[in-house]
Amino acid sequence: MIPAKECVAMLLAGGEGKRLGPLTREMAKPAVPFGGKYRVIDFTLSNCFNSGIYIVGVLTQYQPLVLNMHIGIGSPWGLDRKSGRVAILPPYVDKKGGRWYRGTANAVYQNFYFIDQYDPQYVLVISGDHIYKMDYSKMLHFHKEKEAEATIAVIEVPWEEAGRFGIMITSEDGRILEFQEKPQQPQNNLASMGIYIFNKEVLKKYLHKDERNSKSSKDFGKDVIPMMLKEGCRMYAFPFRDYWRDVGTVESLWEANMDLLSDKPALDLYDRDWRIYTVNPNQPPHYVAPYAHVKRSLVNEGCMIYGRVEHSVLFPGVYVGEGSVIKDSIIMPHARIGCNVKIEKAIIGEKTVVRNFCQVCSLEKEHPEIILIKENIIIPENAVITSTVIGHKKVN
Amino acid sequence: MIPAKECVAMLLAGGEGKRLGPLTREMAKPAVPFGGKYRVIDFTLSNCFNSGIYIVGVLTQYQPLVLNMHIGIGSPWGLDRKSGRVAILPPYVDKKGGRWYRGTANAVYQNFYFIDQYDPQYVLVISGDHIYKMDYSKMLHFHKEKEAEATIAVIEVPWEEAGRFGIMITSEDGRILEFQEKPQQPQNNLASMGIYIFNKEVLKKYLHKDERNSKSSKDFGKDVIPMMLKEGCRMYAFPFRDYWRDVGTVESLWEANMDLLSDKPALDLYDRDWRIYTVNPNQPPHYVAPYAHVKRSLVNEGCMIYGRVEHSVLFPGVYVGEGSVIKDSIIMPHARIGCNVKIEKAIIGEKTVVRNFCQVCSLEKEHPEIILIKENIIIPENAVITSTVIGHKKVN
Amino acid sequence: MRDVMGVINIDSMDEPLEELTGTRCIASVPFGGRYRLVDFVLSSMSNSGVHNVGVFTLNKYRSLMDHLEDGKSWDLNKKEEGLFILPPNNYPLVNYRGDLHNFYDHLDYFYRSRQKQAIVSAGNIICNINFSGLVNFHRENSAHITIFYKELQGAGEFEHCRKLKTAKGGRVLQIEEEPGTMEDSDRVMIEIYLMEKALLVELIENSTGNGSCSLLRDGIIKNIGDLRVYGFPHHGYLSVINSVEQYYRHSMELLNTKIYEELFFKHGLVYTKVKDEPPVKYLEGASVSNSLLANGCLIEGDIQNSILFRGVNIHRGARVKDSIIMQKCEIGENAVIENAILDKESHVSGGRTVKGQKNNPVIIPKRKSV
Amino acid sequence: MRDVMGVINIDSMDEPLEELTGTRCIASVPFGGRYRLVDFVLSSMSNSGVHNVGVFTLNKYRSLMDHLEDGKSWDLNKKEEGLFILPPNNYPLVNYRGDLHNFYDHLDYFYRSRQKQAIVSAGNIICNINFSGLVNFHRENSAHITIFYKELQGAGEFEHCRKLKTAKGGRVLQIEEEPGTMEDSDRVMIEIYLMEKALLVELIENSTGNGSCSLLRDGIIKNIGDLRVYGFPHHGYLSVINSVEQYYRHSMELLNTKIYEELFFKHGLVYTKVKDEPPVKYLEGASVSNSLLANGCLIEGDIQNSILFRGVNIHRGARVKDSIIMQKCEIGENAVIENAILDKESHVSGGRTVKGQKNNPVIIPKRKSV
Repeated sequence: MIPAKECVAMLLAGGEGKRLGPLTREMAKPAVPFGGKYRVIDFTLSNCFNSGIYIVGVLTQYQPLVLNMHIGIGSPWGLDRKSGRVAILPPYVDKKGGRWYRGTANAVYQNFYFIDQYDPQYVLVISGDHIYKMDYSKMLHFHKEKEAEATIAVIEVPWEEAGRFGIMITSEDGRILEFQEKPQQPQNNLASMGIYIFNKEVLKKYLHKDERNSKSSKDFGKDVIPMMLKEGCRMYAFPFRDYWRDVGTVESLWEANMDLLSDKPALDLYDRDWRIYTVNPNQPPHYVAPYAHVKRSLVNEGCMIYGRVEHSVLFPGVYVGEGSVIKDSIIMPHARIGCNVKIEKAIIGEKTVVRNFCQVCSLEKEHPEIILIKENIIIPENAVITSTVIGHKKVN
Repeated sequence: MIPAKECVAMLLAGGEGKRLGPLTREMAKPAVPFGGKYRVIDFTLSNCFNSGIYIVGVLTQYQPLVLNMHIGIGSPWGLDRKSGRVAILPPYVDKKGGRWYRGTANAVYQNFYFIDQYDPQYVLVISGDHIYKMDYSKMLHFHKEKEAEATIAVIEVPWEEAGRFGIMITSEDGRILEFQEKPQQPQNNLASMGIYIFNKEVLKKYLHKDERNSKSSKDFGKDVIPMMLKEGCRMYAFPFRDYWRDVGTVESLWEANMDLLSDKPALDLYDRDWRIYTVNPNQPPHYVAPYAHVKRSLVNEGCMIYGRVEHSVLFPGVYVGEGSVIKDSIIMPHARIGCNVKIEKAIIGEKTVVRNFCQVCSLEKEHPEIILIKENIIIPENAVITSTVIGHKKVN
Repeated sequence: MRDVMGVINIDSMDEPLEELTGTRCIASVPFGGRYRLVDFVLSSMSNSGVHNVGVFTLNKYRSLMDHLEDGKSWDLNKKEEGLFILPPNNYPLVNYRGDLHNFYDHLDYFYRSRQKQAIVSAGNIICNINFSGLVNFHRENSAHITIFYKELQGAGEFEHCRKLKTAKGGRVLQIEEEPGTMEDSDRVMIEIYLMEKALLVELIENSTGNGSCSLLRDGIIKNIGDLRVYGFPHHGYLSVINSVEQYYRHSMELLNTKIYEELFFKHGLVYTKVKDEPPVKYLEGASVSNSLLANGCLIEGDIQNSILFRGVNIHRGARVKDSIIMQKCEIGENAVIENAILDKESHVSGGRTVKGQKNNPVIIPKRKSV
Repeated sequence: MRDVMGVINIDSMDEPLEELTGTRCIASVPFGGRYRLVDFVLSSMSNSGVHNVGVFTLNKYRSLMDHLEDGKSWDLNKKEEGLFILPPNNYPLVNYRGDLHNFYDHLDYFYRSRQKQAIVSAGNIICNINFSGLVNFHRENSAHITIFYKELQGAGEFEHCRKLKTAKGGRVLQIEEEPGTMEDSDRVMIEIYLMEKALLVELIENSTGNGSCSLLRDGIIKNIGDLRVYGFPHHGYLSVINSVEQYYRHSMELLNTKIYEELFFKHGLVYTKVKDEPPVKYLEGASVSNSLLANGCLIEGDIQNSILFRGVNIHRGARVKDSIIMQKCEIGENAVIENAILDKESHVSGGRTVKGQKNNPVIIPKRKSV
């Protein structure tokens, strides 16, 4: 267990998540629902608690209300304690005026006074966009053992995808020799996970330096890390070999949900020694009717299922009528699916109503696209939906 | 008791409080400490709870960290409940980009989605800048009885000061006929307290209208209220006859503190039927030494007093050394006053150290100015301070 | 409702539900997949706007305390008021003579409470009621006491409950002193009643001198001629749990979705202590029909007409039928469970069979391995 | 400290502090202006990093429950672990034979707790200790049990406490079976000791068969030859409250600012249940000297060498000397209080005098009017 003030976490939660389309129209990417119960940020917050890191600054900027309400003072994650706390850190106005966050590094720079309050030796910088379970105290242990100034968590990615990541070239003992941001010809397949531990004073120095550089985009990956490497900082790569997913696109979000449905998923939500916490809904047990059929699925409380649910994820309070078939889909809280509806490879938004005899599935059979139906709308009887439904208009 | 969703409160807490000088260098005006234990905003938050209004949106913009930490999820005021909540509403970025609040009306306009969530009939708009105890449910009752579209709380002010306020001209039954913002020749002495109840739909309509008016400064008092009057809205003045103070200047803040020290103050903090809640410090009982002397003062827990304290307000954890005399002053939390120090009519900032044999008092005897000494500094031995000490420099 | 307080009166030291009440009082018996019996009345009070509830309990109340904590889950952790658990001040209880005895120990709680009326309720009633109808009726009649009653529809309902007779207008003329003695009435009294707090306090204060210490028997029934006692019909779903047979039957009633929807949603949610459990996971071999499942379950077997509490693990090939499986039970591969109630954390090994009889379920006690 | 749990053992049914323990167990007796006795050990545990504390209590523990609530005030309301109040499962306690008896009722709590060692403490000890020294010493010596002791400085200290003898290196050779029988030692055992949880569980499990049910007497003292029992000296301030005389004397010691600062600040804050009270208000007639005052008091009179709890009201001309005035007492105009302990909410009318003797204070019971 890390003593309270050894390490403070700064959690970047301001991401707009443009590629998630309508899912992030009214909330930031870390607030997107996941896994039948959670929001994406629950994984990093639970990791903090389970790693014994109790002081977490959450940097928000884009559509923060859902996130603010969700996080509160951190009670669901056990972070509302005398020796720790969650602080939401939105952009603000001071005597010098108001400044929006201009990049991940700038967001931390603007809130360095928050870190200084606790005078920690180390600062953990993480983002609320990824699904994974990781014991940060082990990474901190590694960081101290290596006497590093900065440590970056890395994961092996398939060579053919390496070009999409920040790639590390390391020496045998893990020291980072070179960093290539999205290289066209990657020389390695160790990708940065966007999880950093810095010695506080080192971080402070380089954030100040980066701030003064007018050409910098104020980003950790693009600007701060390369500058530190160039100036010869002692930086190490901490290898991570477990499940880790960026859920930045509709496809990756859908896939990460589907990953949970295998009999022995790489990410185990049922492990009592590393629980994922979230705000608990208060709904009765879900009901499965006599002729219903549920297989390879996650189903939350408050659902009522009269139809077939296969290989799907149902959030709380979902209703599935008789004769309906739901397959390879994600149904958000309190959506209501009528009778004899067919839904395949779709994401149905919160509280949306899909009336009887609708069909929601792509015409493409080989590699169907994921169909997204936005929240709070009504799909009328007999509608046939073959592609994503967004915008304010109701289908007719 | 008002049912949860009849009325939602929007609390304006973004004020910079320029005239409070160093007191608001690192916090918004509503966060300024008051009365030996409280922050200014505690009065409005406690009023909400005591009036049975459990849904409160707090609009912040200027230096919000202290305020955010203080408010949390509203537990100290009993507002962290299933049927109610406090939501901090900072400026944010959405698909259209980020917009700072451009005035009180604009701040509420930008967060109208928050109000709409609860679909209340009425919206109470208050600000976190004033010291008073008021039962908003009585004002709401008045509003309903008058079938008003908007109700404004008013208080009689001395005629000679009326020019500093927004002044109401009313008919006999309280209907507002005319509104004069800071009139040079006031025709009445009924001043607006900046407390409004609106029918939600009416408010929505006029906020939209005001928003489209490019000449408007987006302020309730200057723009929205006059426009509504001009268009013939049914608006009433709700008379308030109790204690009410704006603590927007150093003088008024000091005076409102001193008001608490009379034997029967107009504002009673000890009334168990209308408690003022705040975050409780956890400090032992305060200690008064054998030859100490304390009179007409408020003293909080954790203080240790060896000297003389007269007609002063001491926040938690203040130390007053032997032979020292403190008079007509406000000493903020954990300030340490050495031995044989003299302090008169001063405000000493949080954690500031005043060493032995210092003198802090104005040279002016008739109408001495209030001396402000900022937080976290050290006043060295034998220093003589005759005027406000701000800025980063330490006195020597 | 600002003027109404709640009193939940758990006035029984014996074991009406056999092993299920072996180490817990009846109010804390698990029910409906994630609740305990007390949750229903407590949530009804909270949802109706009652802010001050005293839970009077005699013994075996540790699980109740663990469950209720500070009342926060029922929105009852308020400034000044909230939820109070009130056990007798002094043990042994050998001299215990009735609920007024325990109330007397806590007279200061009644003095301190500002409310003018009290809803007094037993702790074994399954319902979801908005009490404002009762309160309005009570005030309109200037009643001293107003009691819920149900019209009997068929035989076998509301066993062990007292019957009552009312006049036109609702005035209660008579209540059975001993259940089962009144032939000519089909109205049963539900042990939820509203009474003037001043009267309640008076009855408590007067209870010491003599041996008469039962609020209902000695305070109300005996004085029925002197008091304005009214009856108020309850029309919605309601059941009383006084035996294992009733427990089993009324549990299974939840599989009727009309009752499920009325009980859990109609007058607001039923609150309980939340637990951090993931959603239920259905694996390849799962086959579930006409059942309720709470979060945290892992299902690989066959489940019919059953209720599964949180965190139950049903292994491949196991078959569960007409049963109630409480929290964190584990049913091994190919085990067969029928007509059974498995208390918390019990464990049935692979291949074993646990079978009770229809309407006479077998009970497997807490933490037992079979 | 992750491997250490806390056990607060309130093992007494009688009334060591006379009226002050009339309706409350000793651990919940108010102390020091705003605390209760249990706060000191509980805060020490919490500040030392102990996350799992069980409070074992026999009877009269309602005020303790009200006080401790869910443990949040001591930072003990954690996910999974936290604070547990553990009264006996079954009353009457006529068959109660000792603390192991109560522990036995809650064996599952010990099984479930993941920690390897337990700090076992009485509930009547005033201290502020960081336990990491004790834990390190215990582990270095591979001890089974490590017990705090104090070197006696003068007569009259630590009455009713057992003495012990240690060898060089700290091994405990002997502990008094009956206090007052060991002449040749000036080391007193403090009832705070660290022990291996496995040993504790073994002692509990073995306690049923025979009549030996005291952890200290039957479990530790009798087996001292077979166990690695070590003594660990405590050098800071510490007092044990076993009588009204000790209660009064050790309360007054808080007016010594050296003790005040050590107890309240040196090893972290002492936590207690917070109350929403305004600061103390000194009015025109106030004159206060050498006293402690908690928030919410209104002072118009004269106070010397006294301790005032929260919300006390001292009217004009009243004089309070060498006294302890608990929460919400009211002292009327010109009343005189000397050498007295006023329990909560008691009231002294104008002009009345309440005087005890030096070192033998008079006690005014809770809610009494004089």
